[in-house]
Amino acid sequence: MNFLEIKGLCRNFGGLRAVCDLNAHIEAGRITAMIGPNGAGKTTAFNLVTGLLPVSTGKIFFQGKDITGLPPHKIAFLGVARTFQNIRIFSNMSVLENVMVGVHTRSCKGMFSSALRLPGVSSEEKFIRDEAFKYLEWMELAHLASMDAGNLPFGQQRILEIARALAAKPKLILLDEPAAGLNSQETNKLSKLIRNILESGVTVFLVEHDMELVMNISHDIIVLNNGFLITRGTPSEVQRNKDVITAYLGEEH
Amino acid sequence: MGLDSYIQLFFSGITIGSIYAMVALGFLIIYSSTGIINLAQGEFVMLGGLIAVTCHHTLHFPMPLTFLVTVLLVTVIGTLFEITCIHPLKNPSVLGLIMITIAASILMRGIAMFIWGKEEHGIPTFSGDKSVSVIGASVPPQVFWILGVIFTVLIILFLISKYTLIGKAMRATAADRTAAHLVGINVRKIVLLSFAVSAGLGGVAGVVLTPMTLMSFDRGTPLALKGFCATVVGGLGNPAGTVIAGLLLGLIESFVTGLVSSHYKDVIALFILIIVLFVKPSGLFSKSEEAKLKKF
Amino acid sequence: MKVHKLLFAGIITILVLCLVPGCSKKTEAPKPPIKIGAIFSVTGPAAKLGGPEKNTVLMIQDQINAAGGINGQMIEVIVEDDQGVEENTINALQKLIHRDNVVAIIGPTRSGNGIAAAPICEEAKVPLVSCAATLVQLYPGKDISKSMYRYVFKTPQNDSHCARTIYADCQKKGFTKVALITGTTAFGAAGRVELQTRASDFGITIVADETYPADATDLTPILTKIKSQNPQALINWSIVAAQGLIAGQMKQIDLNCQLYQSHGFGNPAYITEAAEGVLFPAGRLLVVDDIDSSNKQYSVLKKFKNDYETKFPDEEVSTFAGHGYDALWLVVNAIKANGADRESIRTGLEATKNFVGTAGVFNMSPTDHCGLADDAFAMVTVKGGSFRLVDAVQ
Amino acid sequence: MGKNNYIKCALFLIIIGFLPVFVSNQYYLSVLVFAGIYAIVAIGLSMLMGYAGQISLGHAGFFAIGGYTSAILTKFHNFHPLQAMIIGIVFTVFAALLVGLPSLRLRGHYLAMATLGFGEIIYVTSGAATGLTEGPSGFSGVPSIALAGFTIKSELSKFYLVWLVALIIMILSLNIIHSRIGRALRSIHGDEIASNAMGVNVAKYKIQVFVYSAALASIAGSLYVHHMRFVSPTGFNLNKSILFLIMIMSGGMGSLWGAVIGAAIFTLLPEFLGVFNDYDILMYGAILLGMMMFLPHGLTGLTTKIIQLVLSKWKTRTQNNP
Repeated sequence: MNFLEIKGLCRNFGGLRAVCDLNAHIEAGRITAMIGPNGAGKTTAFNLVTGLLPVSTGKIFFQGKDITGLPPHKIAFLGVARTFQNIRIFSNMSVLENVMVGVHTRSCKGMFSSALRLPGVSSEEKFIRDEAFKYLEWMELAHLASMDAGNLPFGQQRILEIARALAAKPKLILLDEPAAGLNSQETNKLSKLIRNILESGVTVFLVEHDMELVMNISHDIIVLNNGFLITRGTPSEVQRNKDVITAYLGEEH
Repeated sequence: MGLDSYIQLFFSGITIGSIYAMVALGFLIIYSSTGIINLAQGEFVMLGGLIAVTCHHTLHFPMPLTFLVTVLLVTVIGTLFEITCIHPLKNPSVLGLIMITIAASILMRGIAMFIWGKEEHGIPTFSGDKSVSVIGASVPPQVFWILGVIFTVLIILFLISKYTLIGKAMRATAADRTAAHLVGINVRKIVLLSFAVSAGLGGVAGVVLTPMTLMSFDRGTPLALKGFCATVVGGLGNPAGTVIAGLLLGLIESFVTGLVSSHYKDVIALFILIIVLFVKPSGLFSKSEEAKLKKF
Repeated sequence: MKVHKLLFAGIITILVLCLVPGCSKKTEAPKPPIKIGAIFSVTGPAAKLGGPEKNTVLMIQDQINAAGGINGQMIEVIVEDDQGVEENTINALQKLIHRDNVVAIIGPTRSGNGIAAAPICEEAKVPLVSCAATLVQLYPGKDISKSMYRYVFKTPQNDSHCARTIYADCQKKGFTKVALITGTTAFGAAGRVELQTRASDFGITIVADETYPADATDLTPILTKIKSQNPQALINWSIVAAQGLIAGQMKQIDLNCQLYQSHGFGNPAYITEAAEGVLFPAGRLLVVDDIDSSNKQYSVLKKFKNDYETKFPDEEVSTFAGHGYDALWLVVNAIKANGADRESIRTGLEATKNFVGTAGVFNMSPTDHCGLADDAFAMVTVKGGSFRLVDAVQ
Repeated sequence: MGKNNYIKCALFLIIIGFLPVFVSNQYYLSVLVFAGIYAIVAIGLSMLMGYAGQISLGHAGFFAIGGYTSAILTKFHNFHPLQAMIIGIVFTVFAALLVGLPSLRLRGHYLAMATLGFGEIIYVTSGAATGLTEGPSGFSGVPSIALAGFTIKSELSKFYLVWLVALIIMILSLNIIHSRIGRALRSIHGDEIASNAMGVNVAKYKIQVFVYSAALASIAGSLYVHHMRFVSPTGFNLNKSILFLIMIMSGGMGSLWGAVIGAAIFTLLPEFLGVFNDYDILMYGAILLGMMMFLPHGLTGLTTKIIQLVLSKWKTRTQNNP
């Protein structure tokens, strides 16, 4: 039974078939990447897995459990966290508070108990704050804890989004083009970070255009084009695969 | 209730419905090009009526001149409102804009009370009071003036928006402001124009309505509420839908009063608004996909 | 986060400072003026009633002070505007009673505000002379014969007077099928209750009973429904602008039964050519020229009409202005007779005997704090574009 | 809630305690009681709009349900005021769910219009249902609140009651804001999709805060009718909903303290505008327009800016000549 299983997944917007008949799976404890030219349906597939978009047909299983059609917050409670292609941080909140929202799935106090400050609320608050701080330190953002998230530079906003996702202690983290907009020096730091995440016991599934990053850190690669699965394999296999080359570079005449 | 009563109800429904349609269209034009719901739209109708009263009684203009001068003046007021209150704002929030239009409507009411006092004012009907009998129902001639003027204005607007460059530019801005910017449309001018046109529409509605129902400084606001119901029910997207929704709202109110009871007439209009909002927020006449893309 | 504490303290201190009543000390007049409070709906939905009331009260104040005040003591009428909202009425009451400590209060204009004000004045033991017609709500079990609040009086005729006068006229003309159309304001709703309960006493059946909101402009749908019941008479009871439109819209749909209006129609602004032949009970103020000079009210009405219309040339005097006149003079006479403190004004008011006011001749008693008899009303019609006494044009 | 807010609450308590020493005139106390009632509604509405970003133009409807339930039950069926208030809250919560649940999908103008429609329906029905509400003239004789044998009749006692209730509600609300729920609400306002992906059940929290703010409006409605000892539809019309909006906008959208200050200011302002007699509407509209245009972030926004300006100027001066 695979860690994450996608069976016959389809999604169409009106006439356009963004993703059609996608079959793929991910194994736990490995870094899996999904690549393909622009408009290949990568981000759509991501949004289908995390429940952001309703599925047209097909099934998605996470650790054997059918999560097709579940709302995003239920999927998050199962241990799936994600980042977004265009950064979606809470700019109206501080850096620390952003990560504290990440700890949401691991806390339980409701409105009633919070209002009356019943016993357990302040201890849970302390737990959330410490956990969030731990992840900020890991991501070297601790010194910016009280700053408004909206004022962070672009690179650090990306890191903050990852920190927020990790704060939920997920089993699987989906990274949507984490390297987009980063310079080479930041990308190296990112690849070390992703390896670090894997070592901390979190399976990584990422979508990325930066081939250098993808090729040197991922264990398996899934290649999509126009919504179809072209091939799947280790980085070296994929590099030599003829279809992938034509998909990216077009036919040779 | 004989056939003549039904015809009678039909005519009074259409009449008030066409006023709602004019106010609703005024909302739509400003909304589609700027995203603002101008809750001061009712005040334009009130100003239209009261300015006509001044033109006719104090300045003794003949009716056609009164009509033109009034519509022109209200258009100028609409433009001034945009220049002074809307344009200077840097990036106003949805709520901020709603509050500004509410504040502007309170201010306009205060000024109107200052100028015209608290009394009801009226202007004579365009062509006498002798009712015309139509299939048994007797209909005042002013109704035909209202329907005639309003539908001509609607047709003119429809033609302008379809076949002239300005019309296309307005529709482009309505679809997407940034895209309109990119293709070289002077969005600033279009926004100004949309405030002018919707104020003008309010003025027209005010002038034709006043002979029948008199006008006072506080008569604008209830119209705005009903007009907005029509805009939302018609779908915040297409003009034809909005006009039809306005007429429908007038007819429903008239027939409910005539056949059911007058006690809950207003509640019915609001009930329809809420039902439509919950069932099909994009409105009856616009495609739901299209509404989803509208950003709020 | 230190900034927040600073800002917070700053705002609160400013707030407290602007609250401390720093009213400047008035220079001591030889004898301090008698302060009489007044609350009218000068703006808001009932502005057309409150405006004339305020004009009248201030006009009379100047007249009295010009003539040397009451036994040499000037009067000062402090007018507050409640905009027709009960909350403002209550604030205004507290201001007049506790800050300006007035000796008596005139108003409010609207019935809803009157009902809200009565218990407060009763508790504060301050005499209130209301210009709102509908205080039936205050009588235990809605029976006006029972004595109502000791400190609350009212000048307009009771709604029951008006209903009885209309029905008596219907009976005289042989109308048995009558339709009701009333506004959904406090005044309209109370009138509707009066008309519904009293119809059977005059052998009248109500064939239609419709209402319309305060902002209604087009009543043709309601009139169409009423037309299908073909009533012999239509009674409109409301205080809103639409009452001026009904006659015209009836003509438009050829509904040609006799139209009666309530005593709320007593404002010349509502006269349109279509209103010819309308009948409504009202005080004789509107038809001064028609009443013969032997009538007790003639000289009072003539003088008041002239004074008002010279001071406010672009306005004609209305019965609402008359309510203001009666209320202030009742208080002033009570002060002249009994003295200028609250308790003696109350007893003075209760002891008022045949005071000739604009609404009629007032004879108060401990159980009747209105003091007007049925004859206070006269049937008035619209003829030649102005109000005329029915008897005079018979 | 943070240490900072404890100080503010203590300061607030001291002010409530000592204000009547300065302001003993019953007139000012009566106006301040209204201010306290509106502060309660403003706190709830500020959480709904400032934190969860939900626009409501119909809170006068909930205010009305609480008010009418209390008035009818205490006058005609002589319930105890507290019982009637709780029943009022139950009805209001039911109405809030009825309006709130379907309007979850709505945003921006649509939500504003749905709530506006609800408020108007309650207003029109309270005027039309004469059997239940005595119709448009309303009715007086609503008893005062009696607590443990002591009837709260005098303006001073009402002042303390209302403002203490406001303080308790402020503490509860601050606890919510500075808790997991508060952050979830602010995350919804920040970016609903990201918040949902982080495990925040957006629909549930939106409804919870909508119902919470409606319940507060209901409590305020009950206190309102017991203060005025009278109830009628005019107290619950669209202008009242707009007044609530003005209070939280002027105070500053995101801050509960701003809402309380906005409530106080916009209850006192009309009393001082009386000097313009007939034309106070004109002045009110002008002040409101000015405030909305030049103070988009309300008074707290303004004072924060001023203080930051002063601090930064003070810093630069000390830097160049230490």
